[in-house]
Amino acid sequence: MSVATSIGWTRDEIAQRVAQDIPNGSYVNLGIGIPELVARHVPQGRTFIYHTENGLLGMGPSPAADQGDPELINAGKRRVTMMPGAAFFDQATSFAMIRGGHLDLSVLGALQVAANGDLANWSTGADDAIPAVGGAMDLVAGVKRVFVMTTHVTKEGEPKLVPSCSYPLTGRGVVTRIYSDLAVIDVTARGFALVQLAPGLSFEFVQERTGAPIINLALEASK
Amino acid sequence: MSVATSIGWTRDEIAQRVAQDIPNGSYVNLGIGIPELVARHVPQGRTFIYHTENGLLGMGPSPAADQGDPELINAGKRRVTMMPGAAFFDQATSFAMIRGGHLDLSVLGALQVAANGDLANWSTGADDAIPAVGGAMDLVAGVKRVFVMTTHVTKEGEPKLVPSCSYPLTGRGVVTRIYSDLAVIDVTARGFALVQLAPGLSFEFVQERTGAPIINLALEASK
Amino acid sequence: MIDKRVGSAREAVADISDGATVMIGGFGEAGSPIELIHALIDQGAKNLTVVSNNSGTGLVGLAALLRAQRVSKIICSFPKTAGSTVFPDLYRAGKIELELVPQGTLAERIRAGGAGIVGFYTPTAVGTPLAQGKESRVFDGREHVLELGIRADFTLIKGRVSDTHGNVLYHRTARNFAPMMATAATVTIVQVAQVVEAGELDPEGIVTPGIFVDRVVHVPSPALESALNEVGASYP
Amino acid sequence: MIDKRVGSAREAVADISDGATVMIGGFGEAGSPIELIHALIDQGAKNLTVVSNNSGTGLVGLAALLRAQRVSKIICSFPKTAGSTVFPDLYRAGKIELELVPQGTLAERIRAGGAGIVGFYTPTAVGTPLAQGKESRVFDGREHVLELGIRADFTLIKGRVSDTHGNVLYHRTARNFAPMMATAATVTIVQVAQVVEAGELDPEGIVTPGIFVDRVVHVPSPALESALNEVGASYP
Repeated sequence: MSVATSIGWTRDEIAQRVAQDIPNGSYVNLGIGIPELVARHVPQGRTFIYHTENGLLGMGPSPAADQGDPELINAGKRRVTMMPGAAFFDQATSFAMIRGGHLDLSVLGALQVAANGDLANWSTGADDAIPAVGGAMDLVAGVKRVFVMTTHVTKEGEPKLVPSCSYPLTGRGVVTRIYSDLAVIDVTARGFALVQLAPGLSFEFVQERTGAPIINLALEASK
Repeated sequence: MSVATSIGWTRDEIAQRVAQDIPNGSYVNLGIGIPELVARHVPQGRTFIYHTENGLLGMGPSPAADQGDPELINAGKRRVTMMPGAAFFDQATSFAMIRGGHLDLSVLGALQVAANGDLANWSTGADDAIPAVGGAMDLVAGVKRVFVMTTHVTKEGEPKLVPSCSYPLTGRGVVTRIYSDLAVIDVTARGFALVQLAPGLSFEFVQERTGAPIINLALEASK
Repeated sequence: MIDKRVGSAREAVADISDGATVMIGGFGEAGSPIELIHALIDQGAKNLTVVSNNSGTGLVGLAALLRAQRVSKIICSFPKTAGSTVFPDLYRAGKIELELVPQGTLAERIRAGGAGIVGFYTPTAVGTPLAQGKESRVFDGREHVLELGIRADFTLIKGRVSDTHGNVLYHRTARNFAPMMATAATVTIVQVAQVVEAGELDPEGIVTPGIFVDRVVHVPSPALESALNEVGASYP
Repeated sequence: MIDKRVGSAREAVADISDGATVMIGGFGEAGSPIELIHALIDQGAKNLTVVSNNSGTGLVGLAALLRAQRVSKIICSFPKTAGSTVFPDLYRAGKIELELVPQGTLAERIRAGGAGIVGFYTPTAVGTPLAQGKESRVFDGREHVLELGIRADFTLIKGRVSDTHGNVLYHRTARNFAPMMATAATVTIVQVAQVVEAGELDPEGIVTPGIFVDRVVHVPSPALESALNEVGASYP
């Protein structure tokens, strides 16, 4: 069993940081995987309503192991529960919510994010890969604010924040903000811009692990 | 009080004749006015399910005078009832039924029907008329069989079955069959074709009151 | 804790500004949100574009809004219902613009606006005056017309019951345009005869999910156009 | 008297011919009409085009239909669910064609097919490989892709309860694609755990009105993919 490195934020700390940026009463779609952790860290006094694109608004936490209903599931096909005020609907209605701009926020994982906000998160384009996209392209095209939660670099140490994506795109210019284990970074008209560093990390440390320049607004302001 | 002429079919007889041509189990939309009479003449042993485009499938007959619910109405904004197995739905769903070809039959009134099946039934194009179309254009574009119920001529004695419509169209080439007080006439690739004469009327009598040639298939067959 | 209730119809419509596009539910009187419309008349916004299937009857509700000359344009399928005199008079006097749209195309354009579908092709209206000036295109040998989605600044609709999250149920054929209008506006305001707590409605039977609703106004005994017209009412 | 019940799943799928396009409901196992799919395997039709969001898991249901090599093409958004091995093997071996469609576009294309909308413009997939070869067009300064409606010869779906007119209710997230698939096929077949007489369901709460349903099959205790896979079942 590997031990997590002590550098930067843990997954749960990233999730907590994301949750801090979500206003009370928001309608939120959490992507499969790491983004699901956000639901565990709702700040005191706030209520978020979770949408799962397979047809439920008002999704609640997972049921106890070996409990739950195999036909009450989330987009990751895992059993979930429902909250008071929940509603079930069909796929056309669910994606009308997404495509029509009714969701406040989508939190997604990433393979690569480009400095212009392009996102690649569904395929590495490998020859033997089975192509599968699900609702990712609809989410990034329809939801106004798209947050990405990701490790800052790949397991091989390659930057995931890049000048331009080499993997097939999920959407063009769609990412609003990136929450990694090392930093919170906005996508701006001028490219990546630092919002916050993880505790103990320097700007240079993060820049070295990023494939494109990061604007340091604090530094610029002090000049 | 005027007395109806004894020539040809009465309105109720036309409605009865239309009903004879509707198969058991059909989903039917009846236009406002004369077509509504069809509902009174369902042949023994058949069930028709009536659709009203304002959002009800399984519409039943009118309630007793001063009874009924002002928010349970038909497309003519008159109070109706509902039958066992009825369903309410919104306008997008209602017109998905129409446009998607799910209704078996639409019975509509007419101002003019052309020999090529063009229908004009929403406007005389008069300068001072208030334009209003409702669902007529959707019905003729979406429902596969469109029956027209009409007097054969106008109050002024002008033919309503014409070589081509002078009034603004509701749809192009959409009418399947015409039921008038004088005859039942199909719209075919070769133009109007006689199906049946009202009792006591001659082919020539009907042809004289029709603005375009009527093919007399029985006559052709006997040649 | 989410609670979309606002205290009154007046409060709910307070920020509708001059020149706004406003969708108003109803097919005839069924589903017409009369109390919200009257609040809008009181509020005074003018130069409105209204999207509604009809144009109102008598001197109340939608007809009263038109009569107050607050509406410069109406997008509509059937503006001449029996008992409708206000619209015809304004139209003949050249005081209101009319965009006439087939009923099903109107419903689908509103749905498209709410669903992020910018445009669609339909066979409805091909070869008629209502297709004039519209782009057309042949698919599978049949001509279709390009129709564009409609969006609005505000939607005013009437429901039967809502919970505090804005999940709405309707009453019979009063449902008509409300579910799609709820999706197509920046701000959707619904008046309902009953408000319940979140969790009291069956999640399987919700017609309009709360995500589409911004403000819920409790109007316990909504008026009906026909009842008001019977007693010769006019508003204000 | 209208009664859309047929005696068995076998009877319901008897006229599905080789080369047919078949829509199959379900998001993962939720809503998958396993008994109808198994009847289709028994029936033997081949060279099918299947429209379904996933590709099945294990060796039962949709995966079993694929494994029997009855499907030449699948139109799908996510064919690699955990536990899915049949499709990946066939795909890598070049034995099945895949048309990959974003999930929301798939849902909307099916809805369009059922609603008589031949095509529509969506921003989804612009700039991605899934928009390649598709016509695009700028509306309001934003690029959109033209997507076409999908229709099928048959639809196989699962509901919770139906009346004899074919009015259907679903169970929770098993609803997913079923309501729109019901509208988009020449023949729609629904398996339900319960059948009731017309008039027993609330007309306000019908999810799929009976006009969209042709055949109702009573399957009192439908199997679930996960339960069958747990015991290592395979079909036939």
